[in-house]
Amino acid sequence: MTIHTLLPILTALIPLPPFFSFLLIVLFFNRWKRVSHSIAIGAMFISFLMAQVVFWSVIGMGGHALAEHPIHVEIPWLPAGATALTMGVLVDPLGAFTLFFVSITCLCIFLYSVGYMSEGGRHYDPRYSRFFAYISLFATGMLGLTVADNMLMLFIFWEIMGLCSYLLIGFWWEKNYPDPRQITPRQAGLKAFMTTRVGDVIMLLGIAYLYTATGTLSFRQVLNESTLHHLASMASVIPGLSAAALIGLLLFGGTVGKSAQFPLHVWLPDAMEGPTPVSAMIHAATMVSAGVYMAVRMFPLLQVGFDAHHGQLSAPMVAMAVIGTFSAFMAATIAVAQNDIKKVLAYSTISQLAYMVAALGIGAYVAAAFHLVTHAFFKALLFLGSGSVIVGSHHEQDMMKMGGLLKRMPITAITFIIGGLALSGFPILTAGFWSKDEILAAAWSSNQVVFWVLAIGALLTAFYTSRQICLTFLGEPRSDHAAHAHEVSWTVYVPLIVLAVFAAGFGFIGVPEHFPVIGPLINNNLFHHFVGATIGELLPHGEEGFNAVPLLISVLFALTGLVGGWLVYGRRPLAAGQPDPMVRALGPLYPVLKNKYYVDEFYNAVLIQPTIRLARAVYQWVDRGLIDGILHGVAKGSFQAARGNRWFDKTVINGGVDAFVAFFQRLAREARLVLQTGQVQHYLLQVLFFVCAFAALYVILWLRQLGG
Amino acid sequence: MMGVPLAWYLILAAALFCVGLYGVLSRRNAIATVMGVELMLNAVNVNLLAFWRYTEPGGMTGQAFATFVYAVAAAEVAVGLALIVAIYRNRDTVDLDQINLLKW
Amino acid sequence: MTTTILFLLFALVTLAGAIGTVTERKLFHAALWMLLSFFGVAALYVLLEAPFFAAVQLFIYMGAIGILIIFALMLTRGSMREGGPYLNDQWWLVALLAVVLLVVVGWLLWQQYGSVMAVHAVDEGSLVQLGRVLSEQDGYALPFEVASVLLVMALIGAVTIVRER
Amino acid sequence: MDFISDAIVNIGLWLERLLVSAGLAPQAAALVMTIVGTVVVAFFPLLIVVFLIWMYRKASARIGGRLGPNSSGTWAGPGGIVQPIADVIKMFTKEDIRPLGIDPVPYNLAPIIVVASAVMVWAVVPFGKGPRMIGADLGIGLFYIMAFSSASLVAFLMAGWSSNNKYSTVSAFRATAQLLGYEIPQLVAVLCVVVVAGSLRMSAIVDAQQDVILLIALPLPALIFLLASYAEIGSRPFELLECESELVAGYQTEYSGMRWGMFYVGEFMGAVAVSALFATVFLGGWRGPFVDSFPVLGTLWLVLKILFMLLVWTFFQMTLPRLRIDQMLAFNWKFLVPLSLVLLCVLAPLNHWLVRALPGSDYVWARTGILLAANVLVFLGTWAVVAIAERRRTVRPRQVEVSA
Repeated sequence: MTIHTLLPILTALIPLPPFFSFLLIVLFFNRWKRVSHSIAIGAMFISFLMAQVVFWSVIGMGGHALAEHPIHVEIPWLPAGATALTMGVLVDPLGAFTLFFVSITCLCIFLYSVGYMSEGGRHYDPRYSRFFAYISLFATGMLGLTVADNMLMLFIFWEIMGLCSYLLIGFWWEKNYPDPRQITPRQAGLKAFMTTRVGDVIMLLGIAYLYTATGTLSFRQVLNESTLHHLASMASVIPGLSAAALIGLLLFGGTVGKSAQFPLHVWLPDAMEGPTPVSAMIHAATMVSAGVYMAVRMFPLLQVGFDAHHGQLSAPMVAMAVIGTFSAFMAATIAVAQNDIKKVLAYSTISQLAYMVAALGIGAYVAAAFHLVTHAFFKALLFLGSGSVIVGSHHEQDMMKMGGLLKRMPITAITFIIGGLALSGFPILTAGFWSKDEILAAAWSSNQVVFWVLAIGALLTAFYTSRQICLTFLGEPRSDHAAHAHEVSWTVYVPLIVLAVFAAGFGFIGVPEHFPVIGPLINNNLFHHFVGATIGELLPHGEEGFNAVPLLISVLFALTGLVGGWLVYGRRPLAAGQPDPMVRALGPLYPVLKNKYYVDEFYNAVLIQPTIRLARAVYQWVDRGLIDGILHGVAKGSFQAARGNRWFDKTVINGGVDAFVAFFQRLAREARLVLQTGQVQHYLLQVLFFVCAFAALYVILWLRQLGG
Repeated sequence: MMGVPLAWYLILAAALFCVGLYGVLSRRNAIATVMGVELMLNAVNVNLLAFWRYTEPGGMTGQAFATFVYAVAAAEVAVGLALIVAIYRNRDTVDLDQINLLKW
Repeated sequence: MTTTILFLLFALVTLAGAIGTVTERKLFHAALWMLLSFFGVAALYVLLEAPFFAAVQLFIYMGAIGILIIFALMLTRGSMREGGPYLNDQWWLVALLAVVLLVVVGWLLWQQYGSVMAVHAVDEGSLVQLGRVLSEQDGYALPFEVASVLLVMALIGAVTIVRER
Repeated sequence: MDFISDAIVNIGLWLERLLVSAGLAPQAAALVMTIVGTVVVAFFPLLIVVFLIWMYRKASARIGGRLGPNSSGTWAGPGGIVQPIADVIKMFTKEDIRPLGIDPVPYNLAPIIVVASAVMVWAVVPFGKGPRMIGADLGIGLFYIMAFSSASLVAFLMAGWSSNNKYSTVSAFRATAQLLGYEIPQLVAVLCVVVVAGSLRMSAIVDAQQDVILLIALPLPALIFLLASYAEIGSRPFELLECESELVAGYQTEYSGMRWGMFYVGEFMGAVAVSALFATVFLGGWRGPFVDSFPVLGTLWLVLKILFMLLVWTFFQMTLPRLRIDQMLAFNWKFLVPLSLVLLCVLAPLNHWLVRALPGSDYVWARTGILLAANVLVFLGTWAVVAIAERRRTVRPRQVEVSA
């Protein structure tokens, strides 16, 4: 039983421990808080171990070997006509890395949430154990999605995560805000669920179309040469689009929904109403990245018809590029004008995901995957940091009321700063730099417009990150909450440290060989070779040569952003109550950005109100008018019919019959009086009458016979 | 021409029967009706014996039947008169026009 | 020749008795007429050379039934008010029908049996033969027994009906 | 000598020859002879009645310790023999009163029928040996007699009803109950005789008694027949019809003069008829010693037997008290009818067996003896039954504890 044969079973077991912990907590240990959180963490730790075992044993094999022989086992699951939909596990290079970062982040967040949810053990949230049950279920969903070998299982775990995000966002469902315009957790949960649902429906259409087209959903069967060629050649319902293109677009719709890209991004900032570990895990590291992960895994399908040399992108890639670029720029601009510490991070997540989508759009799926992993680390770190800040400053979320926390919460501050630098892509030292630089390099070589927009985005990212750091940690505390801020507990800052290490160090495994100094030093772009091999043979290896220009521009923009932020906010820290200098700087633009380009209002106006009005109209007209009308009409009509029938019945039938009966009754009465007199002699007379009649008849016959 | 043709007896019996019938149907008094019935029964007997004498004096069916008619007649008179007397006791009348309960 | 005369005589007596029974207003006289008619019938039986039946006729009709009827008459004397119609109101219809019936049946009988004459004499022991027939198994033994049961029933019935409660 | 030995028959023959010789056609002569015969037979009982009146008065007087009709006062012939004639004259000359309310037809008809029914009986009685000595030797002789006995009931009813008074009506009701009731035992008794004699024909019955009279063979049926017949004619033990103490004269109350006479004669005719019947059936009729050689003696024997029976009748008349109506009915329905039926059931099969076992005339006496024994047995049986009934009915005094 070599380790190799055990791997498939091991991978299959990865999602199960959190699921069992979910069941145990929900069903049995709901009442004991410490028991439930230790069960959750224990289960997560087991999954983490299994994932690491799988990762490290697979990493040894090398990318190409794993690509050809991924850990793959499948069993028939749903009978569907002739063939049976199979269910199984698949670990290929991309899957391995995803397993790696997902398990680590989830474990850190589990550990972190112990401290956060109990505020350092002082005040336990009343639904403490339920929180751990939900996040365990979420972990099951994420791990399951990662190891899934076919689209259907992927979609099922995708939905489980959607459910958990709804449950966790609306965790404090009883919290209400005085300001009616401020969205309550309950509404936020519903909004998140609905918006992602739109994306999921589109994705489901894609899956259905894929299944009808190819008859199978398993990645290995879909993503092989012949099927792809078959799909590419098939015409889809929409003229001009091949089947593969249409399926790609529909699946990308799912990603837009799940990873909060431009049209469907509105739910992510409002999702911050949930507890911070949730925001960290779901809305930063794992769930939202699942959308990109699905796009990367299905990339061979998406890129069908992509010809690197002529820069001719396939339809889905065009969509991804456009949406990705625009989302990145828009989110970055909005993030600049946000005062809530978590909102800033939310919009930064949207923009970073947009970067990955844009990268996919221009064909750099390895860069996208690499940025996906690094982003997971430093974004989780930032969120957890903001979480500890919030708890430390007694639930204060407005940066304008913070300040000077560096001295009060040193560990959180330092780790937060490391994360911030990684986010803004501080050259060489942070992982963010390597991954973002890869994307910018790919953008430079394929499409200038994309490159410049993404570069400006990078600049804005750096600016709002330094703004955030300066507002929260530098300067003087602008409120008594902030004044009394303090570190929470070890369970909070240990995960921060771990994530900080990864945020900084992880980048070095993806350094390109031809990088001026460090490249030859490491000389093993492990990530590129390993993950690239997933669909290596499908992708032409164009961009080998190193180009310095995009590198310089990205570094320049990152530094200018950082220094600019520090100049505006760091040099002269704001006093309490002092308005944000940006207001004056941006002037009329500021309220626009503040209100998120009024997208919510726009949706409300364009979509929600009309649907409500439509619903009311439909209710008024269709429900009351038509249906009730019909109903009442039928009722009235039948009533009239009944009355008519009764009249008919009474007069014609009863009347007729009665008349008929009356006639015969009178006849009978007459006969009775005549025939039934009661006197015996009359009866005998009647007998005599008939006797004579017969006698006469007999005589007649006799005579005729004689005569005849 | 020693004897008398059978028809005479039969016609006599028929006449007796019809007179009896008239008596039964037209008389108002119940006992007169019983008398009428007796006449009719006698007519039957005359018929039977006439047929016996003229057609098959050897066989005894005619006479046997006549015997049975006598038995029945006796029984009938006994019960009939008993009924009439009972009715008389109940209603103080034997006038058939007033005894008219034999109806629906 | 004499038998014809005798027949006519007895027929006359019988019919006269019958008509008397039917038309007599006073019931007692009607009963007497009836007895006369029974006597006539008995005489007819003698003519038909059935002496036993003549005796039985005398014995039963004259003796038992006649007496019973007169007895019943006596018991219900109260109702015999002399006045008032003694016939009910549809006597003419009955008379008509009776006459029609008589004519029709008479005509038919005359047609059928007009010429049938008494062929052979009756041997002496007809009474013994009758006794044997009535008591033999394949003869009329069963009806004879049933007749006896009938008589007993009539006896008990009459008594129970008329018994003073 | 042979003429006298069979005088009556010869006289008859002589007369007929006389008529034929007088130029009448034989049938006409036969017709005349039948008429003459009928007249003779009809008047024979009248003669006996006339004699009976006298004998009845004499015998009843003797029984009553009286003299009876005698010529002590005026001359009445030896022993008052003229008395009947006086009675007859009295009847004819008495005033004939008819009350108003009577119903004329039945009133007048009743006496006639009474006498007629009595006389009709004689048509069948055999006066002597041979076919010419009997009115009409009917095959159903005995039954014919029975039939006419019921005719008298009709007469009583008519008389009782038409005289329109309470006593006669009550007497009519009693007559119905009595006569109808007693017909049954009389008929059953006669049946016993018929069973033994083997035929209904009177002459056959008399022939059956050639060796031994039926009285010896069937004493009990004879007694039952006698009692029933006396009830039929309403003689003393059952004299409820015109018993003086209660019903004045019963159905005869409204009759007087000649009509009453008819009733009186009718009653006696009834008695004579019953006696004649009894004599013929049980005493052997005209059978007697020397009758074979001198057939005329048959008639003499018959007359003597009839007179003897009339004596018995008179004896019954004079000695037995009158029965109450319930006693009379009870005696009939509870004693006579069951007894006679039992007798019939015993004698009929016995005789049937006897005729098989001891056929022929030489066993006549044996058969008679066995029949007699059967009769005695039945008599003893009834005696025992009556005794048991009697004991049960007497009420034994019950001891009643009287608490102190």
